[in-house]
Amino acid sequence: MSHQSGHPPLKMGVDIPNGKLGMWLFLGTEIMFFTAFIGSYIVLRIGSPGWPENAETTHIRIWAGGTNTFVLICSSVAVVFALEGMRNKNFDAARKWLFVTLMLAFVFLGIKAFEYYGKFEHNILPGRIPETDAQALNFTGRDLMAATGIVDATEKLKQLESQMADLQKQGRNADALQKQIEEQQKVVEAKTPAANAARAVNDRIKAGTIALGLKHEHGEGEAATETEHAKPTAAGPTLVEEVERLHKEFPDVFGSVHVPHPIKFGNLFASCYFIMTGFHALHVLVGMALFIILLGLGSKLSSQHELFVENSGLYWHFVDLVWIFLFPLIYII
Amino acid sequence: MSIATHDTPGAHSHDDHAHGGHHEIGFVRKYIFSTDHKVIGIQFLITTMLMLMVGGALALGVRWQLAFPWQWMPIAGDLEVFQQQGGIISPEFYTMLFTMHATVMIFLVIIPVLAGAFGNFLIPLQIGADDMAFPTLNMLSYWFMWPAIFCFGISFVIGGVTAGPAAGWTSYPVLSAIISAAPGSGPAQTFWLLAVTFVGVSSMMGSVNYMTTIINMRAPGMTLFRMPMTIWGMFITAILQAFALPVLTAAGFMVLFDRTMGTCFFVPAGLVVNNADPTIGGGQPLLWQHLFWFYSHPAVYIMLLPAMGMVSDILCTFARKPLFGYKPMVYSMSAIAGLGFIVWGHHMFTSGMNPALGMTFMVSTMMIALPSAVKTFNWIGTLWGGHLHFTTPMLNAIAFVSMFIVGGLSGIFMAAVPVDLYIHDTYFIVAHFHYVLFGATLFGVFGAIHFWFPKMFGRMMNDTVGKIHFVLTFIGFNGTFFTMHLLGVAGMPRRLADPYNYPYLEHLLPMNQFMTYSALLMGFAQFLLLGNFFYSMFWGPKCGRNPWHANGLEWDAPSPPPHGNFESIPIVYRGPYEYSSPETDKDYLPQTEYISPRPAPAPSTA
Amino acid sequence: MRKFWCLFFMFWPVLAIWLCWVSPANGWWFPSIAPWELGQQIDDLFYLLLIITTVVFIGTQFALGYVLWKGSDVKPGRAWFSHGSHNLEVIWTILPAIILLFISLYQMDVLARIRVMSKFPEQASRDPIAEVTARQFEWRIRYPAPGKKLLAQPQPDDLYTVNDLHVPVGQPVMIRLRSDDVQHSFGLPHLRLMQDAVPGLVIPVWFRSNAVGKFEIVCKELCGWGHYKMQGELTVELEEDYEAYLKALQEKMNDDGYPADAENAVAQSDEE
Amino acid sequence: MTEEHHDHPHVNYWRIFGYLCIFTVASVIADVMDIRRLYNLTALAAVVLLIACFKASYVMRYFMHLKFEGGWKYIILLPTTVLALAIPFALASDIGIHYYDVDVPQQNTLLEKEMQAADESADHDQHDHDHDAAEDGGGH
Repeated sequence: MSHQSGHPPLKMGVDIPNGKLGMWLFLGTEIMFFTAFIGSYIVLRIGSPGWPENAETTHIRIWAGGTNTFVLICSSVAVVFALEGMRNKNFDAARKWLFVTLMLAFVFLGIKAFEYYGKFEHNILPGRIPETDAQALNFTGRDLMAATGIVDATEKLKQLESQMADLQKQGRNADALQKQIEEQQKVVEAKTPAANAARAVNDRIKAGTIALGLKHEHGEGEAATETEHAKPTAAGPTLVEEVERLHKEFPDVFGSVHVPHPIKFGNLFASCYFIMTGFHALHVLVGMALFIILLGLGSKLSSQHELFVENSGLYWHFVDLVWIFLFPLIYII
Repeated sequence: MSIATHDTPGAHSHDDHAHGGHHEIGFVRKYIFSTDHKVIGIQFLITTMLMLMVGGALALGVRWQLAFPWQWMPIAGDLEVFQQQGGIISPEFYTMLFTMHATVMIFLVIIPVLAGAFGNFLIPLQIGADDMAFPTLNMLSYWFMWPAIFCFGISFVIGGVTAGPAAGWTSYPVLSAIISAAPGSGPAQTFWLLAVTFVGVSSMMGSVNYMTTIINMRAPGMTLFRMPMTIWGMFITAILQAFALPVLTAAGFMVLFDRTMGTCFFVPAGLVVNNADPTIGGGQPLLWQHLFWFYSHPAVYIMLLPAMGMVSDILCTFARKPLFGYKPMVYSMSAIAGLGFIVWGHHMFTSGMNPALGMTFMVSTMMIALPSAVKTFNWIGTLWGGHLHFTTPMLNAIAFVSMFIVGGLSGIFMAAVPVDLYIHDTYFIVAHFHYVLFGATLFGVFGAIHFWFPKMFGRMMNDTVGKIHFVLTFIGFNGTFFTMHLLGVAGMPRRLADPYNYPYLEHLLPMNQFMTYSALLMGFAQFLLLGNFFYSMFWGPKCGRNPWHANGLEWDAPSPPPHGNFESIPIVYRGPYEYSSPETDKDYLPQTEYISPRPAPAPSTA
Repeated sequence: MRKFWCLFFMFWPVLAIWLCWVSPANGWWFPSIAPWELGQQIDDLFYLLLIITTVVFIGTQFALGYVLWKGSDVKPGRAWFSHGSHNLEVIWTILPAIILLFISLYQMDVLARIRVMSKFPEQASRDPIAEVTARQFEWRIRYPAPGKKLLAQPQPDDLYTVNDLHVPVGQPVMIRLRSDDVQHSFGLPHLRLMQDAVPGLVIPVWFRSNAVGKFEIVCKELCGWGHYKMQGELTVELEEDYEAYLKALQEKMNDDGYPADAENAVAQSDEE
Repeated sequence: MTEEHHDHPHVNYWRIFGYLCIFTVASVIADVMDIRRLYNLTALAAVVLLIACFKASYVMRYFMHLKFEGGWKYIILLPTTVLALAIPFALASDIGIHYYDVDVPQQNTLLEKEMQAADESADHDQHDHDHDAAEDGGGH
């Protein structure tokens, strides 16, 4: 602080600026924040025998994680050089390195987004993963029916028809409505073949005469529990085969329905994966905002921002540190 | 709240101008979006006093139901929304009442009044700084309270007032994680969780600020062991908050996502809740309890340590005696903080926790009674041989000690697992934590309000009204809560809308009615405090810098202190509790007073 | 007026102790004598703690009252200028530490007997008497058919009741506690026992009652709006009554309006 | 460096960068080598977490300049580290290890225990009563 008025210059406390001390204390709280997530992940995982570990089932790609680790290390180096630049009063260099850091952060988020996209593609989302064969059957049956949209269409048709009946009772002109009904009938008709196919599958699921079957590409893995498998099944295509057939026959309708693929503890896995990487990505975004503020200063960047750069750097290194631990915990183990 | 006071001899003060022309700032910047720690402290204080009334009203609702179950509510029963349920407290509403009572009292009253109000007001003043380390952050930490209050408010009304968050303040999953488990509290519970997150962010900003300020901005000569106990209490509280709260915030996010996004950290698979589809999951409900209590047990000390510190200051001032055992007091506070992190499991003795953990936690919990005992003995030692002045702050501080003894001793029953098997979740627990949080902390806060009011506003509060308020509150408090111990021993579980369902509890109705009357008395007594506070704020008699003849640095600043606090940077020569020192003729010796080292006591010339 | 405050602070501990003294006579005390040895041991521990804490309570409160009384005299001179006493601090740290350590170690044995599964009575843990499943807002109880063992998977001949748990008197019994939905707590206040029912876990609880009678089962963990009415009943009865009860339950469950059906008879003869 | 930033001496950051890259590659190799199959998961976890700790220490010491800071770094970081490690350790004994039997669709330890017991007794006595019951139970 700026009080030099004849008092003895007795500075109490530690010999670093308040901002830096505050940043370190803040990082301490951040460590505890991530500890809660990572610690929960570790203990939940230990407590869940049969946790999905096979990369084929989880779609965890080590190359993506490894590349991202590399990207973050590079950005950490860049931000260190930015701070060096600030200290050497070489603000152009500092700006250059800050820009590099920001770009690397974009690359990181890009790879992260690509990974997330892969998870969405394979329906690896918390609350949507069947964990047993029975769940897989139910979910798929439900999804098949939902994909056809037949229920909504029929419902709408019925509504229109009852409106029509009302109008006719009152003896009013209902031509416009008639037209709507005809259109809706066409919609329903168009959906009917797919719906019938879906119903046929659903009937077999309800009757318990369909086996799940396994996706060929995935092998056995941790997919299905043995006891569930022993269910008496009638001869005939398995659900996997049925879905694959439907995909071919009605690519437009059932394209969004995923080939059933139970993953034991898959939901917990997805929950942990998304919360840890998600909050990490959020921290990356905050760090990027800091860099954007600094870069936005343009040529106004000067010595008075050195502490800002140093603190942003500390924060950014912390983000890197979290990833250093997330990488082995999620991608390798 | 006039900044220009009668005694500012140091008008040449450079501090005033170091802060960039505070003369020009308008009303909004000065009193609303102020970055001045004192204004923020007072903002926190007034907010929490209003919230205290809200929380108290909710408590009276709970007490009404316990004393007169399913009977028409006196005031609220007339309201339109209650008409459709016959003007009575429905079970859903009752559940919300105690949930919100605890929530408001803990998150919006006790934690902010200690750390927010008195922490803000006192830390820079008592360590001789001109403001907090990060004034803007400080302002934000106050204004992050409002989204929290807003979200809590929404969680009240979104279910149509008659229902709301209904999982208790502990919010145990699966009840809080699955919407169908408590259908009435669907979005309400979600807002509740959001609000807790905001409180978390606010407290986190505050605590980083306090730690930095206390570590790095002490006045020259203010070594760690010359800090007043208040500062020690605030410091340790800030540490606890900084390192325990993020865990709760994280856990809060987890349960929030469990509710809204289909994650399953706390939801096992295959639960059929309220005839809904079986849950999909794989998580474990006990995980929440661990994470929650990892914060919420230290939170009990967050809600106590600053009050302990403030009471130490008050006791010394009005006993005109140095604090008995300053260093043991500091060490015991630190011990409480350290042990506080490893005793969280005692809230879970009946929860299906591994018994080996239970035994470990039992020993550590027993041990945490030790520093509390040391503190109590030291307070009595402080009073021993003192010249007591029974002012309102002093009475409240003595009540703190007296009540804290009860709260501490009843805690031993809970720490003992076998006994806890019986009294867990009974009114014995309710009695225990009210003795700690109300009996101890709130009496400490009442004392602190009366004690530092002159510094805040430059005016005195009315002592007679203060004493009447104290007596009524004390009687009402003990009437309400001491009897709760007996209810607990009789086996009355907490959180029951109608305990008289159980034949073995039927005979407790008259007792409950007595408690409700006591609670009403206590509730109405608080209007005296509010009246006294707001009246004195404008019309109380003016006072000088040091009306209590106290030693702390804050009494060296004008009352109320201007922006920037001190006219010149104070230099600290000694600890804060040198009352009745033989070195001087006065019976107090301010920390800033320089005495040349002579064997004979010299008259001071400050 | 100064003495008034001393009396004020001394008066209330007296009142508190008086209240505790008269409360057993008024029914503000344990609901009944615990009908088994561990329950009585818990009570004994409670009384031990009560004695210790009462002594400390009286000691500290009256020390407080005493110093207030002494300090309230308006006397010339100054207060005692003292920064504390090292010896005193050591004494009043070590003494409570010993007492607290003693208390916590003294409790271990009772705790172990209640909670540690390997210390459960062998017979009780081998043959759990019933599975109690908590549900919003009732207790569902599943007994094995008479003469059979309780298995993890529900059996076709299992017997079911709601809120009505019967156990034989005088012998240790163990139940398996589960929850179907949220967390509940199986509380037997008369037996001084409580255990949360955690979703996903099967928690064994054992107890014994040496007295015949009916006791309330209380849900002690907030489980939703109907928490207050989640009330069950534990009936402790003579062995023969208990068996008769199971028989009656079995007959009631098998009674589908037709005479005893053949299939069941075959199934039973298989088991014999 | 000409200025007297005595507490921030020049560090060859590229060298640290090299170490970090080597460590990253090492942990990837640990994955490719399939230590999981060769030994077990714990060994893999130990190896890669150890590598992560090394990486973290390099980042903290050089990039975050902790090597050149005063004693305050211990006061802030040691308690934090202890707490951060304490949480998973304390929770592992309750959440990671189940003292009581688990009954969820993914896992039913009680049922497994019963089936195991039934198998053992079936080995001894084919006509044991338990055997029938276990078959009933297991058939689902």
